[in-house]
Amino acid sequence: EKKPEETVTTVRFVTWKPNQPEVWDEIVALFENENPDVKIERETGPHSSTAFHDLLTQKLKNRSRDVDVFFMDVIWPSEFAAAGWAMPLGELFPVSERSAFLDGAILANTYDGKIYGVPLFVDSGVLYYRTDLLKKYGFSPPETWERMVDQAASIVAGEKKEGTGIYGFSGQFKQYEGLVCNMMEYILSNNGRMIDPVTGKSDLMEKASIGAVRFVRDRIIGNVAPRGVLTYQEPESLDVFIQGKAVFHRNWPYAWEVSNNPGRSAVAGKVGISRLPHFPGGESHSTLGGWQLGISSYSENKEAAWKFVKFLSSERVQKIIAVKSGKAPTRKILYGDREVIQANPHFAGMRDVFATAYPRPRSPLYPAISNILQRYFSKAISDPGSDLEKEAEAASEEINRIVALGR
Amino acid sequence: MKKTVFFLTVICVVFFSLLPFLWFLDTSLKTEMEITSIPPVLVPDFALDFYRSSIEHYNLLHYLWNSIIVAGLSTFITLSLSIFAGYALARLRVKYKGLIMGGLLTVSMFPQISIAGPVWRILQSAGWLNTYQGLVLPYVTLTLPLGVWIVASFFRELPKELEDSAKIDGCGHVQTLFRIMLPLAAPGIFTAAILVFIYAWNEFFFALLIMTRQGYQTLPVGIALFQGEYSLPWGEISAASTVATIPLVFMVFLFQKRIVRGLSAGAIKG
Amino acid sequence: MKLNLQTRERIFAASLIVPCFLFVSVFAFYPILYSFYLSLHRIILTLPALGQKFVWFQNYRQLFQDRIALHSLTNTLIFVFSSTFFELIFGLVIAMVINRHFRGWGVVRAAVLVPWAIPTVVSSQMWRFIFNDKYGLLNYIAFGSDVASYKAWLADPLYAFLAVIAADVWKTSSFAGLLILAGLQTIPDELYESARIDGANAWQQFWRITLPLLRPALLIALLFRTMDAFRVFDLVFVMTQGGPADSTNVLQFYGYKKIFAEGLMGYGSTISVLVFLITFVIAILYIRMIGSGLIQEKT
Amino acid sequence: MAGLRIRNLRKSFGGNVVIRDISMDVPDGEFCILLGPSGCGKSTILKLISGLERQDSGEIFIGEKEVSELTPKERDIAMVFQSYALYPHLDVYENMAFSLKMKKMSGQEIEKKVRDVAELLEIEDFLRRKPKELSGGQRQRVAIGRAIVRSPKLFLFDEPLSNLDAKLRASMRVELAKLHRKLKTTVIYVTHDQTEAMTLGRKIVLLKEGEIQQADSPSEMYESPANLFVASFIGSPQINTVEGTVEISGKEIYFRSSAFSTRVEEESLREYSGKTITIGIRPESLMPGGGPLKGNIDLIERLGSETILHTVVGGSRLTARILSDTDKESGEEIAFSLNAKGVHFFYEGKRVGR
Amino acid sequence: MAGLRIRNLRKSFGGNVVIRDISMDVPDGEFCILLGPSGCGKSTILKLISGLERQDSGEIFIGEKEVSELTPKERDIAMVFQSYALYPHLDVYENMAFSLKMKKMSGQEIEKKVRDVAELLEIEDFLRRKPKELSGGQRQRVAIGRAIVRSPKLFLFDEPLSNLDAKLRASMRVELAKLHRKLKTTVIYVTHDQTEAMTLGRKIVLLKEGEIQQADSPSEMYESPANLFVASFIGSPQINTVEGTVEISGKEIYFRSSAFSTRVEEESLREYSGKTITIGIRPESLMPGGGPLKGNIDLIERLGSETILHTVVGGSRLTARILSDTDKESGEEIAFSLNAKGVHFFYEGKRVGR
Ligand SMILES: Nc1ncnc2c1ncn2[C@@H]1O[C@H](COP(=O)(O)OP(=O)(O)OP(=O)(O)O)[C@@H](O)[C@H]1O
Ligand SMILES: Nc1ncnc2c1ncn2[C@@H]1O[C@H](COP(=O)(O)OP(=O)(O)OP(=O)(O)O)[C@@H](O)[C@H]1O
Ligand SMILES: [Mg+2]
Ligand SMILES: [Mg+2]
Repeated sequence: EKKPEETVTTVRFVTWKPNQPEVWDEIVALFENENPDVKIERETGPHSSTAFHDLLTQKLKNRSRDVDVFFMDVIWPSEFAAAGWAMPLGELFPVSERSAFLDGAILANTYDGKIYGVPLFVDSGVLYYRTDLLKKYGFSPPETWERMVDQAASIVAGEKKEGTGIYGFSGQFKQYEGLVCNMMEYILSNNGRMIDPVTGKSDLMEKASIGAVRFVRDRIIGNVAPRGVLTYQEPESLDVFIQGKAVFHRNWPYAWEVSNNPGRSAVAGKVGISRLPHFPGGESHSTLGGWQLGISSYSENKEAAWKFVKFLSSERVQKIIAVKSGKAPTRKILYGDREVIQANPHFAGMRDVFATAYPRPRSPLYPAISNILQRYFSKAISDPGSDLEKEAEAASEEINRIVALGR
Repeated sequence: MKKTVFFLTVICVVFFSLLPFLWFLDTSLKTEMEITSIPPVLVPDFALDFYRSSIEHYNLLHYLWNSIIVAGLSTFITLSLSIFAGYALARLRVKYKGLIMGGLLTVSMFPQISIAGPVWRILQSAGWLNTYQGLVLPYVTLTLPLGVWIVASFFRELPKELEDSAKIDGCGHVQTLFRIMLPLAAPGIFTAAILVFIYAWNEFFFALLIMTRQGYQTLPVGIALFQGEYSLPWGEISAASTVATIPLVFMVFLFQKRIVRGLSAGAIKG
Repeated sequence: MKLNLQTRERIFAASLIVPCFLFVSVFAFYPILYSFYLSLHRIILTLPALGQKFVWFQNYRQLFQDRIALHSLTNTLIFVFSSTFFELIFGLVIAMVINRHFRGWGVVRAAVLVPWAIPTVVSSQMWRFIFNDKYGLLNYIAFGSDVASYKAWLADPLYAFLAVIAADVWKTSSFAGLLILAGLQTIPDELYESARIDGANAWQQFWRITLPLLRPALLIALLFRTMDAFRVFDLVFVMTQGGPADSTNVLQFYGYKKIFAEGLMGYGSTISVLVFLITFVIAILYIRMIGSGLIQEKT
Repeated sequence: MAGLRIRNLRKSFGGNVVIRDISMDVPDGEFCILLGPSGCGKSTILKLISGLERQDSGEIFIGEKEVSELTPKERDIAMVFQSYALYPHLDVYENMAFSLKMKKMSGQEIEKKVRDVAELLEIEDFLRRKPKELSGGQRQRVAIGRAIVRSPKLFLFDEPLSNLDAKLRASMRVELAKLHRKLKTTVIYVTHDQTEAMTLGRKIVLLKEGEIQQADSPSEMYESPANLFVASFIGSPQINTVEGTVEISGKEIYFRSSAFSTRVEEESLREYSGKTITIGIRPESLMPGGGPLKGNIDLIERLGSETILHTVVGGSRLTARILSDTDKESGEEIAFSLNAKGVHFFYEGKRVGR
Repeated sequence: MAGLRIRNLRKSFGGNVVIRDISMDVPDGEFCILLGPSGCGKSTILKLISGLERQDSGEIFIGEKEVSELTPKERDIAMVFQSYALYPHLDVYENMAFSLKMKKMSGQEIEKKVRDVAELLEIEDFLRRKPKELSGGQRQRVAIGRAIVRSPKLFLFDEPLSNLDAKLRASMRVELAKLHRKLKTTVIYVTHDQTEAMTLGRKIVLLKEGEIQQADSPSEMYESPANLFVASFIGSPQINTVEGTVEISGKEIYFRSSAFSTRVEEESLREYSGKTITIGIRPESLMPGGGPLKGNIDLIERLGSETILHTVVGGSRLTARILSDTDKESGEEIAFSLNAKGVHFFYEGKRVGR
């Protein structure tokens, strides 16, 4: 009677609570069907990236045997690689295979020349807008941030006259990782930079960087966006948008599905999507987000684990995910797939967005760096009277000190 | 006139004490629409949707079960140890009694952060992260001072003559403890048990560090990390919070006298 | 040979205390020392390759240059002082109210205990909900249905800080009240009767009798609350995560972030030690005062 | 200084009647004792007089003034509590000065008054000590000093000596008596200790369950108790009581009980012929050395200056008290005669005759 | 049953010497009283005897056996505490049965013993009540019953009556004396109440600061106190003491003090000629009605059966006690003669003569 245990390997998959649990149930069932010798045991963590990170890293620090396969946010592979938590995939995931994936996504999984994760889906910031309102006031989707702010302001004023309370914009500005994503988009699109990719030193004090931050502080927070955005993560900001209380909304692609779902959204069918605006003279840049699959170095079932990772990242499964839960796939080819595009018409124009999406600084010390960035941005944008140069300088010093630690 | 002012103060105090809880209770019984409505709906729909949903989608029952196990075990172990140590410290010749009591008191005041790292490492090397014992052991440690102090202070209040009498009647130390002291200190022990239970039920910091697997997380951790996709699931949060709070509210209403006594014994009498 | 009676008692007593002692040693005293040991090292969990390097007091030097740490310390201190201050005031009111006997007295006392009993995480969520910028009760109370002027309380550095204090004061005033009540109940009625006959009115009775006699109880409540306020974590974790702009960052939360989120075990331990030292000093004060309080009681 | 007049005072606490219709007069300057068993309402009467509680009905006059509507402050009285009720956080001087400060008296005046009283009570040396640094007797003095310093119209004492040990109590008792002689302020003094009552009071008001049983001078009360309760309450060892019937045999009147029979010289008993009455015999009125009461000695208590004989006479226990020692031993027979001075008769609780 | 022998007992608590070298013998069956002021070490001696504390040095024999190394359990004694120390969670029956159960006696035997004792003490009716449902006197009885039921070798009583009120105390005292007559077990009885000591004990051991002052029968102690402490401790009102010098004038011996001078018939004083001695006069030995002690009455306390006169004689306060009332009033003059029986002389604290 011991037999079934001997033949069936259990792969423990640490995931977060998915948007559509049924899609994942289906995928796992499919896998288990095809591989009767492997059983998938899922453990779901919190949906918040930070909380999920804390949970996962504690398991890994613990060398816990109950992790085989796990999700990694796009910023984690360096950390996980340096810490020795994620297994280098090397031969299993040869260069030839990698070329089928989006370049930015592969880059994000590379640390010190080795690859540590397989990108499963990508995210990047996009701008949602209310087609009905823009049309009503005769606007087209804004190219620059200035335009967006102006459009938002006139729409808010116009709607107010008609007695409808509405905000101009909602995004994610709480002191957490998402704040770094949002702010990076402003900085990059002003030709600024947060961290020098070569030296790892801070570039926050550059004029362009500071200018972008100042714009957010003076023109967005408390103006077109309510001050409440300072407490918003994705769910809260999306909530405002789908309740019809915001003209523009910055979010990840997943919001498309939700905001067009009449069961959940008050603005279904009235939502448009476009690239993020930029500053005059800059170029639109989104922050690369997305989730990777990694395998724990401490896993006792690496073979079965890889089997599962390979299955999940395969074209057909990515397609299922893309079609059924609206996540943007990492395999380039799927952006030409009819079914995918049919289910997610907005993907058609997004391939470029994804292709040019910019990863956040890659460093095993990124969590510490990110905390400094979060602090700096939060401080900078929530206090209208703050001395940005001074704050930036202080933050830079700290970042440089942290970076020096790793040397 | 004086009376009116007094009763107004009483009403104010009671109102403010209960308001947030009642508001959350109210919220948990509303529907999704009612939660966000302005002006707020006072009389809810009494829909139990959020309870159902927090059980089905948010593992509420798991959290509840874990909390019961962890708090129950901690209470049991802490009290067993407290009875022995409390008796010895209250009644027997012990060297450095003051030092021991003072040391215990200091422990109860340790900020969690100052021991968190090492405790975590100890549990890690024992392989006890994400196990019940992994959380119960620190809880026992942190609640022991409280338990010992309260139990000892109750023991100390029992007349010394009773014990002398028992000894002359032929009891050894152990018999004296179990046949005479224990039954008499039962109210004190019960008091300590309530307080320890409440502590363990409410503790968050260590639960957050040690219980990283959802299957082992306790209610506070569950409630703190509740997060949905589209909006914060306030309905579910309030439902889970109500579930976490109701037992305590019951305890408070049933045992308020003991709790007050225990707290002041722990604090003032020391 | 038979052991001497007293020796036997000593051995028995020791055997009762040892288990308790073991727990406390392993999970409290040893960790404190270990924290100190760690704080003298550079340990970065995410860079195990760097190993565990002994760096003397470098971490401490760094700590005193760490703006955020100092800021968190300031926040913590302000938080501690303001929350304990208000807790004592409200605690005094609560104590005076429940010190009287009237019908329904038990219910009132229990109601007052409710905030104390509620898990901090839950009360944090409650207050976060009450302070919500879109449908929070506070906004409704302050602005009615005028949704446009609703404030995002937790988005404002000052308001967020006040909100955390308010939540803490709400939760722990009743505890302070109970400690003060214990002191109130030791004041014999005769003193008030005597004062009335001596011609003191209610106000004079309060200032000249109640307050001076409550001093020990107030001090104890003060210290107890101070110690506890230093450990604030749950509130910040749930309500603000230290934001906005670090306005609610406190030492314990900062240390947690350093050790467990950023993996800076060595540096984070420095913060652990700092927090410990601060509370230890207060604890010593506290124990001394209890000690002298006890002596006073006996004579 | 002023007398006290109380008329038809009633007070109940939540349905529980504690004072039922009490009237009494205390002339100016008198030392009046309220005596009675625990719970009989003594403290309550003081509280009503002082205004700490409000009576349900009845009137209280201090001097000529009806004070029921006045606050304690306005009644101008002083009270000394059993627990002294010294303010623990104030030193002796401040304790004594407290009420004067409340009256907004000038510092100099206060200083003078306090010093005078401190001298009178011989507590000048510890004016700067806190109450807890004083002995019981010293505390008691301070409490009294605090009362005196105000020169009130009326002193109320609520068992001021009962926290002291026997010796100190005896000496404080004497001091109190002398103090009163000096100050001549009206005093209402509560106690449940009969020795205190007998020695201190000009007049004793004996209470039971909120009713006055007898109000009289100490010796009157001992020698002519109004009823059985008074007779039993006053006197130690307690009065011996035996039930029996009155029998008339010609000119002579006999008291007959199962324990003994004796002829009595009490003409007023004649009308109770055949009825059941109670005889009360003070222990010192049982005189050994032959007589109609024959019994056995059960136990002898030798107290040095006096001897108590516990005897059984015809089944009834009788206690006798003699001033000398006796050569008898337990178990021996003994016979008593009665000294009419300490013999009383009660019919249905009330005293009969004389 | 057994006697008690103590030899050179010493005990200190943390440097504070509480018992200094005490030796005493209590013959089998005797009722021995340990008397002394509070804190003199009475309870400590009982604890040493019972084995609840261990002496620093010295030996304790119960019967012929040295018990120092035995646990309380093995010493076979019973103890009654001031607070009764009844187990509140057990009913009367269980309280009494407790020690027998500990001895693993059979249920039947226990039942019989408990019933017998309950009958003896007249507490059969509330065997099923919990201690808190009993009155003070009943509790006291149960506590005694619990001690008796074991038939121990030795009874230890630690102020068993001091929690009772005066009346109950008096009657329990009598009962205890009778009970001892019946059981004849050796009793060591601690009290600080001299009345109790005088009435109950065959032998009183008077302690002060851990040392025996005198061990004697009650009347011996009253009539021949070994020293000034004993003389002052025993007797109420307290003995009057006056310091003075001895003067020899031919055959006659005079005691002269600033207060008064009187001739004394005490030959042994001759050798103290010119030295300062203390005279002690029992209050009842001051006989009013003319004599060498002339003074004024300060205060009269009339206690009904006796009268206490507080007087000042030549600057010294003297208290006299007379059995009758007096027609004198405070302030009047009075003169006393001395009754030699109650007059003692002390030189450097020790008694001189007779
Ligand atoms: N505030 C009160 N509320 C209710 N009942 C009271 C109150 N004060 C006194 N009593 C009751 O009134 C009765 C008389 O009380 P009081 O204190 O006057 O007795 P006392 O004669 O002074 O007795 P003691 O000698 O024990 O002091 C008692 O039965 C007591 O229980
Ligand atoms: N366990 C102890 N530790 C320290 N000192 C003690 C202890 N027990 C008694 N003492 C001290 O020993 C002395 C004698 O105490 P003990 O109880 O024998 O007095 P006592 O004569 O029984 O007095 P009381 O009449 O008040 O009961 C006291 O000064 C007391 O403070
Ligand atoms: Mg009273
Ligand atoms: Mg004693």
